[in-house]
Amino acid sequence: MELLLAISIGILGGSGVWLLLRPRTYQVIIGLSLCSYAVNLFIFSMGRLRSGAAPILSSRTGSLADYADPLPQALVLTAIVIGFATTALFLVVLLASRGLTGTDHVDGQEQ
Amino acid sequence: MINVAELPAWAALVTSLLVLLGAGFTIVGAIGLLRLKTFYERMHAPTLGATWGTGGILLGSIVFFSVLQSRPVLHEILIAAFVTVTTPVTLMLLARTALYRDRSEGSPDIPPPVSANGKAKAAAPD
Amino acid sequence: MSATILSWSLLIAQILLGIAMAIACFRMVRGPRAQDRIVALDALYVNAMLLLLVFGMRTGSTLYFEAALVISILGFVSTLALAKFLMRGEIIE
Amino acid sequence: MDGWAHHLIIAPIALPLVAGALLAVYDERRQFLKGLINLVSTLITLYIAIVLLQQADTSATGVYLLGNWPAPFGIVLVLDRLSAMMLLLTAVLACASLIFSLARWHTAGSHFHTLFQFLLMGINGCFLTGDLFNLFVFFEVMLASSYGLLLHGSGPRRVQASLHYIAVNLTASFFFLVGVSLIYGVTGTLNMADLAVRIPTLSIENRMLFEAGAAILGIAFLTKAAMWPLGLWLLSAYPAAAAPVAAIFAVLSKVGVYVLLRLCPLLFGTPAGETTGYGATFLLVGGLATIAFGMLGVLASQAMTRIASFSLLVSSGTLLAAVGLSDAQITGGALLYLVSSTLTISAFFLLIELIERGQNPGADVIAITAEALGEEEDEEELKEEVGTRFAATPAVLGACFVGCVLLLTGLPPLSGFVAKLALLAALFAPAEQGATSGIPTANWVFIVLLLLSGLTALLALSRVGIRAFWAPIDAVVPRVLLVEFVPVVCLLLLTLGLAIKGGPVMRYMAETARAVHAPSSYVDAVLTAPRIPPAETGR
Amino acid sequence: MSKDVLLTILIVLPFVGSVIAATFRPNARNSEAWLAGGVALICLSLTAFAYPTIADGGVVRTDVEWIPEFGLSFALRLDGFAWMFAMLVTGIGFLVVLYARYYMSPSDPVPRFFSLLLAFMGSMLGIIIAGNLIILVFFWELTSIFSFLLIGYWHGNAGARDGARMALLVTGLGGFALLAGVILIGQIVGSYDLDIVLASGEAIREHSLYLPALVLVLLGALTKSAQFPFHFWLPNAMAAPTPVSAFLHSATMVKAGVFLLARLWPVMAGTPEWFWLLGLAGMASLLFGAFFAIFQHDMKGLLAYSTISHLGLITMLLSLGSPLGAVAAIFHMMNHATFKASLFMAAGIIDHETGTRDMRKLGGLFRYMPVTATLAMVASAAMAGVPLLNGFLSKEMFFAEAIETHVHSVLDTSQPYVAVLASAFAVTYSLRFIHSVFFGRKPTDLPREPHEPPFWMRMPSMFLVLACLVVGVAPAATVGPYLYTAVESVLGQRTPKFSLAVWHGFNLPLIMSAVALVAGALLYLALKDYLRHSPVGPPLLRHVNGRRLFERGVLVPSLKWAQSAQRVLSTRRLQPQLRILLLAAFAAALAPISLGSLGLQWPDWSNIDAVLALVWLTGAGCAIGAAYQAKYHRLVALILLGGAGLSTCITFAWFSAPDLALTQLVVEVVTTILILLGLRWLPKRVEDMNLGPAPPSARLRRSRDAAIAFVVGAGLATLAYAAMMLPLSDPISSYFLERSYVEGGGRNVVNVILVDFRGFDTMGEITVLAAVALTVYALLRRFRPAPDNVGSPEQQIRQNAFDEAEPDRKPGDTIGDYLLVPAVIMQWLFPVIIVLALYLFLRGHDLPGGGFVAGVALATAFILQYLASGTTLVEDRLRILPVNWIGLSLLLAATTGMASWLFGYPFLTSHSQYVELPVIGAVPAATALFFDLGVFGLVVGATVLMLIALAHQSIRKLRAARTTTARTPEA
Amino acid sequence: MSRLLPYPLLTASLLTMWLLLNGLSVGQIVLGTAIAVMASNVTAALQPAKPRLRRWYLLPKLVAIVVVDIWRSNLAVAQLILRTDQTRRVSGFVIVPLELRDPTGLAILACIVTSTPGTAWVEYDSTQSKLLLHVFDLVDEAHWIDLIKNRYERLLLEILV
Ligand code: NA
Ligand code: NA
Repeated sequence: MELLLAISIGILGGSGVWLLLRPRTYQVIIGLSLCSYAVNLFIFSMGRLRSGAAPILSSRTGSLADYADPLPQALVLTAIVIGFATTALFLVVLLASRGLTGTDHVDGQEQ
Repeated sequence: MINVAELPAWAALVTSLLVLLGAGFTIVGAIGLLRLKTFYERMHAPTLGATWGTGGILLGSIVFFSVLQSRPVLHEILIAAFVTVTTPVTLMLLARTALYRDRSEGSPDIPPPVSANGKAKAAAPD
Repeated sequence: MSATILSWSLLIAQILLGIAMAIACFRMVRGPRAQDRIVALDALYVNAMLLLLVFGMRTGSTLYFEAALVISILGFVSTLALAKFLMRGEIIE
Repeated sequence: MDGWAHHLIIAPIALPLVAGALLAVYDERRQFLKGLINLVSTLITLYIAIVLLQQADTSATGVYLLGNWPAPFGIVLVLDRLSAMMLLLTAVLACASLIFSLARWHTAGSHFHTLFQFLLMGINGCFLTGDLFNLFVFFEVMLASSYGLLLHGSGPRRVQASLHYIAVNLTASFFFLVGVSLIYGVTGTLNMADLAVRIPTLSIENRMLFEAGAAILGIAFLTKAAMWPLGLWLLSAYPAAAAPVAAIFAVLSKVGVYVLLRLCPLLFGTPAGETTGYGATFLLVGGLATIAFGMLGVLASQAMTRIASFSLLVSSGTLLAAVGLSDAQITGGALLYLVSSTLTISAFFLLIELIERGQNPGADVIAITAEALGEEEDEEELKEEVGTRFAATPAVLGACFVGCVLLLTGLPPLSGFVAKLALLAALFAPAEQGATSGIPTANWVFIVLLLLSGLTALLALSRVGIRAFWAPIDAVVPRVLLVEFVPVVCLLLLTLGLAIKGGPVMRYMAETARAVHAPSSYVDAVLTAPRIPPAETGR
Repeated sequence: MSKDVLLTILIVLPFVGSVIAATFRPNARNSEAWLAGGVALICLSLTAFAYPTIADGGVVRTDVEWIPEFGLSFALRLDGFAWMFAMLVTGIGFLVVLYARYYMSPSDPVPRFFSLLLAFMGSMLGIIIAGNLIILVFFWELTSIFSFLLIGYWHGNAGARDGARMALLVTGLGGFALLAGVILIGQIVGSYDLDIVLASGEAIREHSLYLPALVLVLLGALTKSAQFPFHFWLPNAMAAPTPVSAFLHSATMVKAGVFLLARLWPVMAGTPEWFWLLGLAGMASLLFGAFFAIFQHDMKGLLAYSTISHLGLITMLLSLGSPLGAVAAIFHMMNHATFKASLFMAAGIIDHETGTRDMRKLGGLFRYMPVTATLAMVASAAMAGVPLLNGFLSKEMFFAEAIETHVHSVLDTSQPYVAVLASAFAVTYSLRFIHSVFFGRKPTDLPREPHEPPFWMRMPSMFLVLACLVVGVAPAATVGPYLYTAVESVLGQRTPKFSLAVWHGFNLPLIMSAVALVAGALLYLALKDYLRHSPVGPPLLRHVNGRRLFERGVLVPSLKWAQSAQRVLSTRRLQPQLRILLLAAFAAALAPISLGSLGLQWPDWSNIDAVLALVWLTGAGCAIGAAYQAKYHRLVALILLGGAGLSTCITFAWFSAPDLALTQLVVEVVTTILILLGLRWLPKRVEDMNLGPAPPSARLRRSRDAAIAFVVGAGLATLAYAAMMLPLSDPISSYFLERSYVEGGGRNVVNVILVDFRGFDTMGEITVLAAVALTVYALLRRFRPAPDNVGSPEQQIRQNAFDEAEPDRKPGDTIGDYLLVPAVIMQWLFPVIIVLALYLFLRGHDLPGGGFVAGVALATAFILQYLASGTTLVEDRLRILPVNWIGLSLLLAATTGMASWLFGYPFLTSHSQYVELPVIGAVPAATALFFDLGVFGLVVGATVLMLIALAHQSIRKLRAARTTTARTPEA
Repeated sequence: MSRLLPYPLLTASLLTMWLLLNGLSVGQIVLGTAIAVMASNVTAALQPAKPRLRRWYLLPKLVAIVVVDIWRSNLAVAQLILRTDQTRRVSGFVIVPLELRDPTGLAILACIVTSTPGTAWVEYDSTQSKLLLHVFDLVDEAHWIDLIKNRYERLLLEILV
């Protein structure tokens, strides 16, 4: 499973990076989204993979033997929220840039 | 998977049947999505998954968890209700959209607007 | 025995759903028209929801129910918006 | 530290948070009230920063266990001399740029005050936190508000610059996340002090992954610290920012430096086993390259804002190279340089706007209002032609400009000279007592670049200064409000004060540097900080 | 008054005077002069008052601790040498102030002039009496700055600006070098204290760092003293007001360099390096300065080159390393100051009275201003080295030293000849200075009718000429003891015997003098007519123009080359920046891994779940498809992005993260809507089918980017795989699992981490959201769409046109019918989603859910209504006020955090317990719930604000037309 | 009462939903009621059209018919999809004139038609009250018109008003 997830992370990240390097703002924002999926999965994978062991306690205390590592999950949640916020911001900035410069090239002018 | 063994045999069989039924309808719908030739035909295919595909699996889930937890677990009904209400919305909007796009491109075999009379038909495709 | 049947059925069901997802993905990538892709995305949502439900049964856990519930009620919002965008060029007027 | 005083550590974060939230509630039409709330909050933050500085200087490392969870499990805030110094620096810059903005800039767009307070919260959080992921969060708070502030006033140039700034910083944030999570995935902890303890025990495979994570993290910090060639974003972002925004941004790039200064000795200090000194050479070379690049840029620039931005690069490069040399004496000098150069560039950004207002009266205002008026009837307008034409305005502006030149070139009598002196003295000092090897080549290169950077600044600044102050025949006396002069003059006076009080200041810096390079007390303080006994829970 | 207070006053008084002077009215010439003159006179008297103490080798010291960390104290120190210089500076300073009172025109802004002059005097005094090398450099740099400001005093004149800048840059360069050199000396000696340094000559000369230190110090001294090859700034500095030249370029600024050389002579002189470096520079300056001086037409230009030459003489004397050379150097410093200051004043008077300084235009002025002419003649004679004047005495000493052998070398051998030649040149230019101005034809086209200046303007020059004369006639009786004191303080035990007599007998130096006088006079006769009409500069070297060289060699390249280098080394384009960033990160990650093997074991293929593989087949297909389609088919890319997100969501669920799956889902939905809202404002992009294959450059660029994408992706995958394969030992998260329920009061450990263990992260995270939402709002208030997006989208235009054309339809019917049925369903879903949101919120602490998910869900409910009914209709019926949601929720979260202070606990300490309620029974209540409520509200506010602010752009035109007063999203 | 409960049926449904999600207990009933009342009051602000159920007891009948019809259509469409020869089947559009004009009724009808595999609601024209239907297996146009009008529309007209 680890290999599968790692490859998935790589594909998401690679696609995202490819788009990040494109000249159109829209490509960049899609790239940022794909990268953030990749990064979120990456963070998540740092807690190692456990199936069917959601960290929701069924007794008073639990241990890592029975539950998946909750910390990376919490980190991913924070990262998702921040990623969402920054995507929104980037979108609005690219719209403003498009409105003010008349082009959707990342540099505000066609090369 | 820990709990699966605790399930009585009848319940296990019923669940299996229902789940396979649901999954079967869903995959048939998917095949339709793959095989059918026009958009309007393909549009029908996913409804298999959204109706009895979902229904089968939800019923399976109800049986499974109700028996497992020895109490009626019915919240799956909500999913059924929501899917029944929401999937058509998307489909009818999409169908109308497709009609508009096809009309504006002048595709053949597309019915004219329901309300259009002759003059408008020639002037505006939609 | 029945447990084996059940776990096999669940696995087969999951695989079928997975194939259905892959097909939907094919339709999304292939098109040919935007409406085809949106229908496929909608189907993908439904398939994913079913996959989560079966997964819940496979692990004997109801923890994934909410995710399925949320797909069933909110998943259509994005496909709806996509459809409206195609029709009107703008989603909120 | 008992009672309420103990909670003072979190005040630099909590106060701006509350003030910012409060400011968001008030309508844009209540600008005066908003300005007042912001000012009061910023002044209190300044006061708290002073108190904290004294506290850090006199008592042991202060540790604040958030949520009363012990380290390394919960998040901790750590107050030592270094963080206290950075807090004070930030508070000073904040006061200056806020007062400056109250003359006219704060009305150039919506929610300036809220974003300003959030920015303070973010910066202060970065300085105080002892947790790697929490650092990321505060980085993001800082960045998110900085995006808003950079866009403040709108206009094509700012928007375009912001687009690049955001894209680069988002990418860097990805690296931050990858780095932090990889470090967690290898060490199992996020607490910086705990990391210092765990690193020496890592197995070989783990250590390699840890180093990879640290290196990726380092790229994120270096991007923020604007190391060449990762810091090119700064050159379009800072000149585009509104003057008070650029002034407070002067400290943003120092956050990256701060983090490196904090983490390098902590994670790669002497007890770190095999990883000791990791990446130091890279920092050194990168820093030197950044100085050289910044120097060239200063030389090549015709516009003052660009000179200021390139000077910021020079300053960053100097600090990075100093961090790379990882020597307590050099760090001491570098800290003084950090404070001095940040104050300088901040004052310079403020001053430039006043100077350019005279050269091209109203142009800036018109550009901004045109953006505003092109659209909506309900847009706020900048108060046009703010300020009075004082007869002494050109003289004061000229004197302030000379002050900035002295600081940027490292000429006496302001603190720029003392800072350069401190760095040079440390660089010339043989690292090991009794070493016959003399001065290492790296130090020589550093020295030459340091001197040359002063000279190039002199070359460029004299060029633009002459053009601005001496060449124009029909120069218009710019309209400048007193509140716009006050922050510039105060910042410059502060640098004079730093020079005059060079003794105690340098003692503080040296103590700080010593503590930074011997982080065991930091680690002990964090890991042994007692939690307040929890009350009986209902379960 | 104690002597150390004296030093403090000496240094502080000029600066205080400077500040006061700056505050006077612009036309206050008299009061400025009184003030400045008073300050100079007091300083002069104070210095004189200190003489008894230093007369027999004593030293006055004062020490104020400054930065003990570097052994740096603000030390002042007055010995004989410093005393001599201080007398010169304050004395000539006083005379210059007096002169300037009459020289400056009433229209000049005099406060600046006198203020700067006083500050300069203070700085110069600082150099002289510094008792610490760093303090010396400190004041050294100040003189550079003030001289810049003084030279550029008349900044309306381009020459003044350029001259000032050149002086600043050259002396600034020297200053930086000097600082480095001085620090190096300090490191060698272990102290910057002058007394200690002066006592450590041996150690310095023998240290391995002697050469670098020497080079750096000489750079400082030679630039300051305008010595070859740094001499070129001085002639250009003549654009300064003449009093400035008289002060700076005779007695002070340029003397600082040779002062320093003399000061450090005991510790640094005597080595071959010293001899060669200084000797060459001095000799070149001496010879070329004199030669160039002949061919200047500007009186001040001539004096400037003469100054270079005379300072070259001093430098050469110091280079010899012999005590007698040092004596001659010190003596000549004094003499040169007197006659040169007087000559500058004379040149200024002539300029002032005639309006020109061009010697080609001047002539026959003797009959108009005989007194001035006489004074100038005497001073010129001193400059030329005519017997019975002070210049003669030091020149004789120079000749005597030149014929002495010091170091066997070409340089040493050539010295006598060069000395005579340069002296001959000096005679020539001195003669020219006098003859062409005061004699010969009467000038015809002078700007003004010349006459004698006021007495008090002549007086300073008169005083100085008198000094030249008196010293020249009776040196031993007048200047002798003071010179001895000065020399002794420099040379200490090595002080030689020397006699200050006018007549030393008929010896070689005397012959050399005579030869020089005769040769110089003959040369002048030969050149007289040529010089009357020639262009500026000597015949062959006319094009060797220092200023042009400086501009073409330093200023222009510094700009041009730096600009091109900067262009190469940086970019303003985004893509290269991102490329660099990505490659840097890749390289950074690779560096440690290349050191050894990661011990990756070959994966166990049977371990791969077929279902998840299918899910990721989907995800990867969507991701790659999105990457492929994002350029021309934006909507398709967005759809595919949704697919990739869904795969991510299933993965989270698969590996035990139901909370993440939920969050990913709701964020997915909102992101899609957000981007769709934005898509409307992007330009249409149609794939041009006729475009042939891409050009090779584009293909190359794409392959390169594809390679970067591949390596970064592969790197990320490798890191993830490697880390996942390693066991994680003792992570801090086990603590959370143990305490989540017991101390945090919740079963959902992830949620307890978010709102309790690491609630502080969440606090920051919602602040980010708030900041972004407010930024979005602020930016969109100023939003201006591109022209091609202003109108309605094409679809709407067509559909409305159709409605228009049909007789029984009205515009809007198409959209009305389109949404007729969906809108009903969407409306009824509103309360359902509200209930769902509350459900997700309330269970969050124990089960998957929580404030964030609930908040986004609720926001979606609002958006759904906007989608169904349009902005106008919804906002007529619902008041959402998202900004208030943001502010108040953030306040709630913060207040919850601070509430724990009341109980003596740190920020965000939570408390949880069961509350017994009637009928309902025990209800779990944790303070963390309030915090989560803050999160919930903030997320609702922020999400709604962003989406609605975007949605509002579509109706802006409409709204503007209606001139409604409603404010954007609060409406 | 009507101010507190503007849409009693909605409130009841929401309460049911709440209880389905949270399980049945006194506490949940109290909480669920409060939430349901609150949510329906917020909804009232949107002023959705208020459907009038005249013969609500016919609803179960409708549901039963629909469930069975969907089941049958599922089987039928599944067969059609899996059939190797797709060319034999003809699909096409049918125009159905409708008497039902109540938006809620139309919404229910649309859900039924679209949920049923094989038929899809494509376009509705409010001015002429005509519905354009797409039928997957169009053998007889009249059959489909009859199905919609007699099997669903009539029942709906009976239930609503
Ligand atoms: Na019509
Ligand atoms: Na259907």
